Amino acid sequence: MAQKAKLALYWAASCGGCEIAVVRLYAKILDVAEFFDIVFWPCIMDFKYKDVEALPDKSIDLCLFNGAIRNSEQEYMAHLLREKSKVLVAFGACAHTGGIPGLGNVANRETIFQRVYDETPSTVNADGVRPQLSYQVPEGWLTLPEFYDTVRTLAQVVPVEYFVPGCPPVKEQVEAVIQAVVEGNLPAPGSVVGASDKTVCDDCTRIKEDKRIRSIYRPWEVIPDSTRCLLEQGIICAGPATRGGCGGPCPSVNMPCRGCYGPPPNVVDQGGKLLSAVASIIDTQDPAEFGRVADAIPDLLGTCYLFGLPSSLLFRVRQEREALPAKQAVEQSKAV
Amino acid sequence: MTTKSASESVRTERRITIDPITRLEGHGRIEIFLNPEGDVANAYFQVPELRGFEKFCEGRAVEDLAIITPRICGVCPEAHHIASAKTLDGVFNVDPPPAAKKLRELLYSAFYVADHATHFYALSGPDFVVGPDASPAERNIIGVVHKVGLELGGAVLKHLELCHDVVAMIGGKYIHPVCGLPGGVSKPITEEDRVKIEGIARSAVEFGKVSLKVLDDVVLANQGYVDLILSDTFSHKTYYMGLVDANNKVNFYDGMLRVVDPEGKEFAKFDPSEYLDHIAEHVEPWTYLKFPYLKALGWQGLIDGKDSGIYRVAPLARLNAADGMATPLAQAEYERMYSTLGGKPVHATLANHWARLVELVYAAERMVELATDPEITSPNVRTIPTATPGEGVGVVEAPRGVLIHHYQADEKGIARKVNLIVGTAHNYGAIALSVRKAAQGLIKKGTVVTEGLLNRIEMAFRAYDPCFGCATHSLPGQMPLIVSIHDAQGRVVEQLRRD
Amino acid sequence: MNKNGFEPLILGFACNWCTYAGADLAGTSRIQYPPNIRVIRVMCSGRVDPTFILRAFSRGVDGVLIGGCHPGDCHYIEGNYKARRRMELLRRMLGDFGIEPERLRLEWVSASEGARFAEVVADFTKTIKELGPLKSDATIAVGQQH
Amino acid sequence: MPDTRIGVFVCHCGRNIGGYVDVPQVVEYAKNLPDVAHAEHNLYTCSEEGISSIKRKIQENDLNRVLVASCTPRTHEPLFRSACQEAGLNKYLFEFVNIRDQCSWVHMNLPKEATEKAKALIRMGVAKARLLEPLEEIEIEVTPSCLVIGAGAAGMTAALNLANQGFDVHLVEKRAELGGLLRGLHKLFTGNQDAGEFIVPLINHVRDHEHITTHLSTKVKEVKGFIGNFDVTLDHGQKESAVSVGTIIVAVGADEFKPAGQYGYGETPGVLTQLELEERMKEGTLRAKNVVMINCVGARVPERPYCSRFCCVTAIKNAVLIKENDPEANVWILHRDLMAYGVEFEDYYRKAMQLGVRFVRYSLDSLPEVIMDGEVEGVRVRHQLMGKQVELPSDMVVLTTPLVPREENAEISKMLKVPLSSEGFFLEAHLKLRPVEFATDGIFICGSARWPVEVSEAVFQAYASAAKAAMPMRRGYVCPEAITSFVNEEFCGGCGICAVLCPYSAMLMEAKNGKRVAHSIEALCKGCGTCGAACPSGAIAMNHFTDKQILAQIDALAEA
Repeated sequence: MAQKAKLALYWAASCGGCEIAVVRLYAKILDVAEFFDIVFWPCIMDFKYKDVEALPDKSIDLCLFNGAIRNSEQEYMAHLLREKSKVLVAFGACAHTGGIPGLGNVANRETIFQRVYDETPSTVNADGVRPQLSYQVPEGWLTLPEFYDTVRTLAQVVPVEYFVPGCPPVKEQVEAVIQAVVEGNLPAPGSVVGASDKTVCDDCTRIKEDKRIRSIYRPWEVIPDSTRCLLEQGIICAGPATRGGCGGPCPSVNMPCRGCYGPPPNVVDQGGKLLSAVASIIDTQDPAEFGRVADAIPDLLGTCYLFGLPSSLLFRVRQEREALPAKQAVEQSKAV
Repeated sequence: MTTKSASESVRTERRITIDPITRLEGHGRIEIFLNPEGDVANAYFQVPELRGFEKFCEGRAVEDLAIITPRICGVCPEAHHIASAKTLDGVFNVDPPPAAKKLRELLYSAFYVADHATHFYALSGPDFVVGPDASPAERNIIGVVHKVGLELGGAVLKHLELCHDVVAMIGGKYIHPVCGLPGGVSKPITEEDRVKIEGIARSAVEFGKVSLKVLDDVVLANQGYVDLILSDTFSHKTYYMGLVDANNKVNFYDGMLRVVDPEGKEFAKFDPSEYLDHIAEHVEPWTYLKFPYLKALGWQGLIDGKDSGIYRVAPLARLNAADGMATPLAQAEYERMYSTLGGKPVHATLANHWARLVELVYAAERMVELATDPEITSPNVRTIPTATPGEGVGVVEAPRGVLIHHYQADEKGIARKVNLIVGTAHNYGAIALSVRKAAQGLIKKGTVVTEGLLNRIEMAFRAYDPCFGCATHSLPGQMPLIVSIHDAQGRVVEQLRRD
Repeated sequence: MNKNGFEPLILGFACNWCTYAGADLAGTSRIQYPPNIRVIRVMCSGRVDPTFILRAFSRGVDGVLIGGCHPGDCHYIEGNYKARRRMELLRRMLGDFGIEPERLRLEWVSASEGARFAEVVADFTKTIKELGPLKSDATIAVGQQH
Repeated sequence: MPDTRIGVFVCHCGRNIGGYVDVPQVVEYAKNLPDVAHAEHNLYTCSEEGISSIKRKIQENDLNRVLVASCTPRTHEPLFRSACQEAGLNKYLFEFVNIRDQCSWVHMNLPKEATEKAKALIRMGVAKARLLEPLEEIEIEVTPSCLVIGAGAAGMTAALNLANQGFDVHLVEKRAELGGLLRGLHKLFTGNQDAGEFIVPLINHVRDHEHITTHLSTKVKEVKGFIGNFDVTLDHGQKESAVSVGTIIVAVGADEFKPAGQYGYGETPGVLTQLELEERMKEGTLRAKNVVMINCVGARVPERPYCSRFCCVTAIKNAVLIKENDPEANVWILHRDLMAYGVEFEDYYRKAMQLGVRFVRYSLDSLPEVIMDGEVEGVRVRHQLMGKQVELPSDMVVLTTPLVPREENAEISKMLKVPLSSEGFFLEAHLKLRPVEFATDGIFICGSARWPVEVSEAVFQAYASAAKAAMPMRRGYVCPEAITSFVNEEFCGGCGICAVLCPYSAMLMEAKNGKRVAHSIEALCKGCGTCGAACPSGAIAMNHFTDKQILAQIDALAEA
């Protein structure tokens, strides 16, 4: 039998849903095993880091890397798999745009540690103990990876050939990507695969009539007409500013799109575009009235960048320089 | 990697914090220290990652936590989604219509069937079905399919798919559903959906029976495995916690939290909203994951027994903490398990696999009950909240144990304080104990560590189906790990990794 | 950088029909104002996409000033109202990002208001100098778009 | 694709720039900017010498982009653009950088900073020039015929004016005869000319005119297309017909408000509106000794906040007519404020007082009461000046009511995609700048469709709108701005946000193989770019001000 293509999967800061999305190819998973020689898949297969290190450079044909870069170990693995892989794919929202873990960029290491190890009501930690990068127990030393101040996307750490969007990428699209790889017809490096070039609105079957709105509602405040565009009913939906291809599952159950497929082609900043669109259709010229309508948006940042804070133009919430240790700044500048 | 370079790395760690060698070390890490006699002095189980949801949930629209928190874990997003929806009911002080609660539980039961099946066949299955000493290349789901035969293999995959169809039908997406919001669910189901779901539910019950037979044929029929299950190496006397209904039967969606002591006597029973009176978390400097313990007993360190606050959750714990199952088939299997394993409570960690199948059957039977409930297709699935947002605690039984969400919102409905204690975290202390005990039981006088030995150590915690995706974030599903064995001088004499 | 010696970098957008003409009038009237501003001409303030402002801040620009026609005078009927709505919402979001909303200002300057243009620029430059440089990790995102 | 070669021409403008900006240094700087193939300075780039230098350098260095850094595009862009055109370069490949009006002149005391700023502005200009694309202007033929909706004084005047200029006019009237409100009028103020004398000849001219086709008892059913090429479907009741026109004038007029239930209106023939009064006068059936007129009935009230403007004068007119006809008759006009605007109306008001018409001011919080017993017996009103209740004997009460929008306005505004005011009248593009036009090209408005006007005003407006409509029809074509929006359908998700934003209805949502996509009608687009700024799918490009071009300018600015 001919030499199989070598496949590796890895997750960094993510929930594992992307791995499950691959596992859930069901019958297809066996085809995958037919075509690929899985050299590294921690979730499902028994292989070891040292096996990966032992591989010659560029010997992995395809590496599906999911998860954002939250700590030093993930950054190390990103570099390692970059070296070893011919084609490195940012697989899923976290690797692509930062995903939900990317929301960590509203805070920093110190404020996160404070909350988790001091403030949480169930925590008992009178001595203010914090996890240490290197700590001596009676028997010897124990070490931990460094938790960074700032979450980055995979592409902000290493060069990436392709991006597969979605939280998680939908089954049909994962199949499509595997198919494309099997048939060897991948587009030009740098492109997004497993998604459409149009927006979620193109997938969404709801009736669209008149986009002008006079008030904004939160999903729990109203029972929307289940046939009409949610945005036209005042429920902020990121569909117009989000790459399609998912099939619009969220609007299909009366819930608005939250943008997990990331920006459409040609859109530089997904949240900025969503914000501009929403501000534009609020149908009043009276600033006071506009202010009242806009007040109904409880969390603009979260509304605009739920899945893409690290890949947004502003990247993270600004903090006083002091909160960024010099070394940390270096870590980040590496990504520049 | 050679011993030499490794030990250098250990020393260099003392001086600088970032070192490629140390970064190399895996998602879960076991550090085993030997004494001069070559026996195990101590073993540490480290969880090296954190994401900080408790922090970045602050400032978000509180209803968005039903979208955000499921990203804690893509293996059991349904658990977080449902727990979050229940918490939001509390935050907005709103009572969803009956049909909404039933749809949530129906979605959740379908998820349970799929999740327990995944673990039994894909994650722990390999240990028993393929065998702990089989080669790594064989010891995976594909190996299982080959062993049990394509027919059953196909049935497994088919039911995973069918159950996820049910989740998608109600929740919109089969991974990270979105239907839950304060006051109910976003969409009712049609009679057409219901009929389809009922069919799937009935088929799931049959699948549960088949799985029990696999357990009989492959595991229970093999005395070696039974001994392994009951061996002291894999056993701990601890407290157990689980969610129970009004009749103290296991319930995944709602109820009271019940704690039993190592003798199986009720130690505490409380409304989930009072969790802070009963549960506290301890911080260690050598791991990112906190250790929950019973407040009444306090943190006594990593020891088991009646005086230690360490307790266990997840399938075996749920069965130990309850008086039975609420459905006939599951109840019968429940009784068979305890009579076979010598009565309640069962302390053998590996019995979790059996308990998991009991629950799989219960979930399937519950699916049928709900799918045939006349109210399930009611169009009334939303109650519009009117109260000023406040505080809420929501608890469900995730497959990996008690899952606690606790939100405080301001009057605008913006999340201000968020606390989360997830299934695997409750078990962290117990897992650490099991690992140390397994190491002590298996490494004597500097035994040469083999792949098989490594896997046996791994089996000790895989039985918990640990999901460190949930716990902080390492990864969901199977734990990768690194075992480093240090001699009395602290030099790494042996290092093995499973990633 | 200390605020005293600080010379801010300011981006201006001027609509072709009102503010740009007003800026020209400031010139023909030889009214002097601080040189920190660099104006980009657009046909209408309604053309200004919030993305442009986010890009400017991500590149380390310290302040952005947008000039449009007075309400009711927009050459394109209501482009200026749309600009006002977008900038108001954007200002709110800048706050969420820890960027002072004062760094983004929208002003109405007509073709006949040369003096007013100069005043607005001078005042805005003063405001930005007082605010100091955009917090320095504002520029982290440079080159990070894929 | 030839590589980009930019020519940069920096103008000294005598001392205007050169006196404060170190021009040679700026030129040296420009030479090193990306894709700059040639840079020079001129004493006056706009001089004969400068212009010919631009043309020559385009040839010699085969430049395909030209950037001039000098005064301001507002005065000189056309000149330099045509220079490029004459040298065979598309004029949209020219970029202007303003280093005089917005640099040297405003930083006269800061030569160093001015020089640095000039460099930065040119750096930004070059960044944009690199991305400039050639654009072609389209010409759209204009059918030399006009649809006039409404055959009242305004509509007929406009129609006649256009017809006399030789344009074909389709005059559509929903009623069975021409003339509109005027048919009911008795006399016209202020000369008290008989309304018939005015309207009848007008009707005859219209009816007989070879270039006017009148469609009576007809409604406009559907309007498709845009300036120059409107396809109109007319509904004649039984049958339909189609006409093609180049322009449209909306002259649907307005209705007199009928105050059902107020002051006993509708209960007795003794209470009637001004229009009904005029009908009786015309018939000569008016018999009344004591007439009380109540103004602002249904006007300037919460549900109808506007003033109908000329109804005060109408009341004065009819009061005067009654007095002239029967000096013994008593006429009172009860009013809240008296709007006798303009010189003529003021005299008219004085004349009424001289004739003995009595004016009584009442207020909204104490309305007059009509005393009735089967028929009118009197009116009780609180006299503001006397500060007491008075009772006026009366055998007839005339209610002065405002003009209100036609109920078909909503339908017509949808059909033509032109806006209505909050009161329901049609809304012109700009009160001062474009008073008889809609924002949408080729559609105009006159008469009371816009707001209540009296006959002479309606006539002025009719002439104005006819003149405006004649311009494109006379020229025969229109040249819309080449700086327009462009929808890339590959990326359009069909959300429809652009469609509701465009003030010119230039964005059309179309069905393309089952999916919705936006389509930009170049003929209507004015290039403001508000659709591009909002388009969340990144499908809309604004020619000559593209996202890429502007982002490049911003990045170049930040390079400092």
